[in-house]
Amino acid sequence: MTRTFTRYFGLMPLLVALTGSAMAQQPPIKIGALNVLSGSFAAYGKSGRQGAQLAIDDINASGGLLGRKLELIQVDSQAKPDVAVQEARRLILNEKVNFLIGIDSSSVSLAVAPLTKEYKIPLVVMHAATPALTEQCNPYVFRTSNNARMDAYAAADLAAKLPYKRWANIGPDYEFGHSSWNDFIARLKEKKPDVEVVGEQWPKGGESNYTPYITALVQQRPEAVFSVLWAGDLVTFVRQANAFGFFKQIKLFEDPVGAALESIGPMGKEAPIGELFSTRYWFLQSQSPVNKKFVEAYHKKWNEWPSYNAEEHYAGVQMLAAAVKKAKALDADAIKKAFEADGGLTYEAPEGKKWMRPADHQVFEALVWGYTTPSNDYPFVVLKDITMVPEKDTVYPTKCK
Amino acid sequence: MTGLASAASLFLLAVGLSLIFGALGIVNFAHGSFFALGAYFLFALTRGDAAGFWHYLPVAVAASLVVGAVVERVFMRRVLNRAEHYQILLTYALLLIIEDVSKICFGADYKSIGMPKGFEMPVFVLGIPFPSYYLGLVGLAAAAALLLWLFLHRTRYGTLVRAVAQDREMLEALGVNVPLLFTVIFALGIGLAGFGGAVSLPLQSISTGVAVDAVISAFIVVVVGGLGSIWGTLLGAILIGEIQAFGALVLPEFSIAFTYVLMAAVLLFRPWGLLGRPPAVRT
Amino acid sequence: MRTKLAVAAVVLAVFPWFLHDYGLQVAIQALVLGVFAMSFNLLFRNTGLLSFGHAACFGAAGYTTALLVSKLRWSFAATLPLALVAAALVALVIGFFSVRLTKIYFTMLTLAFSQMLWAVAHKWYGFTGGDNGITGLLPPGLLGNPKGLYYASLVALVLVSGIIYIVRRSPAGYTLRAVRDNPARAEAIGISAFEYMVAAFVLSGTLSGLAGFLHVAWQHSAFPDLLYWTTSAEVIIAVILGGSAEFFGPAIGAVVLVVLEAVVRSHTQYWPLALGMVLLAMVLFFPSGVISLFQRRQREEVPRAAA
Amino acid sequence: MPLLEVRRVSKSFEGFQALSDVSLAVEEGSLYALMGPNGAGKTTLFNVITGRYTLDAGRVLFANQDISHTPTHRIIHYGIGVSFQRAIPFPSMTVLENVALAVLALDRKTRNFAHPLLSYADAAERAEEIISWVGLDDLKRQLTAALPQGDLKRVDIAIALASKPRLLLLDEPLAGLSRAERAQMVGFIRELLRSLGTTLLFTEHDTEAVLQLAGRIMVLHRGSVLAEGTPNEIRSHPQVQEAFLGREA
Repeated sequence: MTRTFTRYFGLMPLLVALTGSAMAQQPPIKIGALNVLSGSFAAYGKSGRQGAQLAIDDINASGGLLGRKLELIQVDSQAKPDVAVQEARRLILNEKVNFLIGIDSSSVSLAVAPLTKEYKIPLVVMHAATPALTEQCNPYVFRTSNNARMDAYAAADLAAKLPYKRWANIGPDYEFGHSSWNDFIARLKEKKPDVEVVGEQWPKGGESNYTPYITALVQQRPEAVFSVLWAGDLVTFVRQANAFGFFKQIKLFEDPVGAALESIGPMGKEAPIGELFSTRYWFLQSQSPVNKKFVEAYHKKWNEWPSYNAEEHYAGVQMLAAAVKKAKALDADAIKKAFEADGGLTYEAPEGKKWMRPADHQVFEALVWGYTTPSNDYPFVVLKDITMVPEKDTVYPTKCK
Repeated sequence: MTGLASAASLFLLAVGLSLIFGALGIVNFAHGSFFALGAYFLFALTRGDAAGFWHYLPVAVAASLVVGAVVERVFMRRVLNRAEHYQILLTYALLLIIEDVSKICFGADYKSIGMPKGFEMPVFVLGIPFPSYYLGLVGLAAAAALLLWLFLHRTRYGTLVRAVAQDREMLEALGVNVPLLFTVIFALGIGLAGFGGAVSLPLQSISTGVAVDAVISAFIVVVVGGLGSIWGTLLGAILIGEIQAFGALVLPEFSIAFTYVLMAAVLLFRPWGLLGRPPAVRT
Repeated sequence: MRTKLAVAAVVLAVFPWFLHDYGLQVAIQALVLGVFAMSFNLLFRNTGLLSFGHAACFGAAGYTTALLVSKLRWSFAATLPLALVAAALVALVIGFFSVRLTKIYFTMLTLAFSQMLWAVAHKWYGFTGGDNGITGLLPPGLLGNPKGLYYASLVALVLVSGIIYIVRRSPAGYTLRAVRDNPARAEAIGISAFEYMVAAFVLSGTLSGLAGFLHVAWQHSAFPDLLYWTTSAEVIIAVILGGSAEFFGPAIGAVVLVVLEAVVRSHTQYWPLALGMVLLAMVLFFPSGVISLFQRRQREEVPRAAA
Repeated sequence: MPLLEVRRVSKSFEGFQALSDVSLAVEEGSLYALMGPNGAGKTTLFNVITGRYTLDAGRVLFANQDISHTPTHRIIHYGIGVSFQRAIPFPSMTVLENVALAVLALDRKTRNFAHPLLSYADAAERAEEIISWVGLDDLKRQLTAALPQGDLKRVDIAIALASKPRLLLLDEPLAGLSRAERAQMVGFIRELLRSLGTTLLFTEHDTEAVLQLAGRIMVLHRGSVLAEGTPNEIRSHPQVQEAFLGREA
């Protein structure tokens, strides 16, 4: 027994050395992307990765950064905090990445954030939405996408202008679902005191059967239902709600990423029509040359239309690149200064202007709302009568300084 | 009512697991993967168009049967007489492999199709709209239960299936081809899972990650109903379906924990499940 | 035998000084999982009970530490006793109800209990932080330094191994194996199987709590995933992969699993596929675990007292 | 006063009446046999006495104490030893460990988690004594997994003796043994009674052996008492002759 024990443990240094042998020469600037590539949210990891890769190809094509090429190293966070922390450590210590980017899940973002201080590595979050992340005032954590509170406030501002008074909620039973609804309804009641809440439904994440929740909602007779269901959950919910004739009676108010191509793609032609869907980016909305060029390049490279997560990752990488250019250095403090300088870095993204608030490193940007409508040009529903909720309506105070 | 609809899909998901455990004694951790695979097959065959639903459903089920037979021949029979934890580990390995292979073959995006022909519009029950496809699903599940029962209790081969769980040596002595019988049972169980997955495609999005959730639900259903019992599985599915429907309305805060509490309670007071057979008295 | 153990101890003791930073992280992870796997196997090997509920003990200890540090500002190391008590209590409750059942029924009941605890941790935002977990738990001093944590984990592994070794030779250890081998016979020599199995469950769960404490010290955070059934699955894989019948099999399984994961992940995102293949090969071709690949012959289990 | 008394015990399994209204009394120092074909209820009665099965009706008294609903592991401590029909002791242990464990179990010393089993000198000594008494000295350091059935029976009886029983229950001690082993075992059982003074209750379907050995005999048939008495009474009992001995002869 002991013989085997020694023999095997004797091998350990060798094996560990093997894992470290992949270290390359210095030249490229390495960006480690933590996205979810397996499990229920793998579709988002995929589009995020594609967007980031496109940005890196663009930058490399125009000569790289500070005279160096960019290299993307993509790993799977599995949407599990522990796995993500291990992988982040591997990226930092073994792959020697200069930056961490990506992150699709709130818990993963919170778990990885402390590593930025420990190893002095900037982290640019491009998807995870928990407001708690930027409330930590972590010096090396930046978020170039909306957080759930901004989205909920934007939704409330829009909802206050609609005639609906009886509201209900259906949201996934985790922090994102709860905080979004709380923020939304608090803000809506502020703006429109006669709003009434008739019910709240909390299906678990990954629920396959929404029928009890749907029947409950139908019986509670709201005029509009607020929801932050997303990903496969949204597809499943919409399928089942459709079968109940739900949308004939109730207006769905789908915050913040309902009109994600990852979700409305699989809904296909059966998606509900005339419902209010929001997204952080809608590829047909902006007519700017930046957007047109991006959509074209993305479609050419990946043979898909860019979803919000693809665009957020593209824009996030570009924004990081802008900070690097400004800092003319890669170390965390220089990047921090570059992001914060001159009232906060701004960047003209395909979706429009992104502005980073220096205090808490939260980017503010406009949010897209529109009504779903059938399309002859695409195999999915598109948005019409689009309302852009301007970024100023999403700004909320921060305690960071 | 809504509980019944979810019971129908839970039943189709779980009954194969129960059948396989009852006859082969194998705890199949990959059961949810075969459920997802059935859905993937149907999606690939129809190319996401609901028009081909009924046409390709039998093909998807047949494909699942074949997969089940192959898996049994290649892997399962090697662990039939081994300790339980090897069976669990092997089927867990299959779960991992199928998960990644289907990601490679079918992509990571959510698969779902529209309502199949004949079930596009809801029906009205007491003035409340109710999805007609759910009635169809309940019908399919009931038909599956009935056919399975007829097979097990009214055909000679079905008698063998039931007997093999009790006394394998005896069947061998009688000249029954037991290895083939095992292949048939396993394939049937997997076929049922594939069928369950395929018919749930209009109601739910299938993607990577579904398999794991599905197999845990299936475990809960068969543990509550009774491992190895068809009617137990049906009862378990109805109970879990109704409890979820009830829990969602009354105590949404605790709905996650609810089913686990039920599962634990059943195991404490009737470990072999509500309709399961208590383990034979040892002498 | 003794010299070899001593050599192993020396190798492990000087090991960190030859590792780069990432290697050290991998080594810590392997040691922590090793502690968990050894503790798990205390129950599995001696009673034959396959628990799917050890995540509950592991996570209960982890959460106790995380909560005491984050809410009451306890110093990290001071939380260890309470963390172990929490793991022991959880193990006592789960064990008390579960060990009456056998085989798959036992496995399922332990699964149900740990999933309940997971649901609580996942839902109770005010207390556990829900799915956002508890983060920013930087342990000061020794435990906060990777080398220090390595040695702490190594000491834990030695400690746990020592306890298991002693228990194995004790009357209680024999009693457990008697119950595993032939429960009816054990009853008929005047042994109440129940209390020994509960005791084994509690001891195994408590030692798993030590692993949970170390895990939180290493990860600086606690998430509901600690309590999820996949955590139990991971330790089972490590144990069986290494070889549950060998004394150090579980620890070796943990090392193999962790190192393999680190290597595979640095090359591909298809780690689950690779793990699946390894498990498949293991079950079909070397069921006694990785350790059997390094042995010339299959050893019978010869109790040491008789040797 | 009898050492063991079974009063009007009944037991059924899912509608099958395994025992109905069975009573018996075993005097201290006697050798009592239960006879009957397979399925007659002998083993069921055994299991009822040892508390493995809960009984539906009736009572079991040992040394005037009601043990009807006492679990097996407690009954052992009252002074009943048990040896099983299919003797499978603890295969992962040596013969010595098997017996020593039983010695410690009786003394309630198995709760110790810290000291090695065989460091209990007096227990080891007593175990060695018992082992040499049953004639297994040469095998005491062998794993029981490797032993033939005849030796296993002895190991099993040695384990039972470690419980210092006033009453020893032997379930089919001769089953599965060769002719030579049987002769040995018969002598061995006699010796048990003679030199240890242990009261014995055993089941056996080898009629000749029973008639040779037993002081009193009960014949069970389909869960009921067919006859009860001394070997001579049983030999001449008309129903027994018809149903049982007749066929054997």
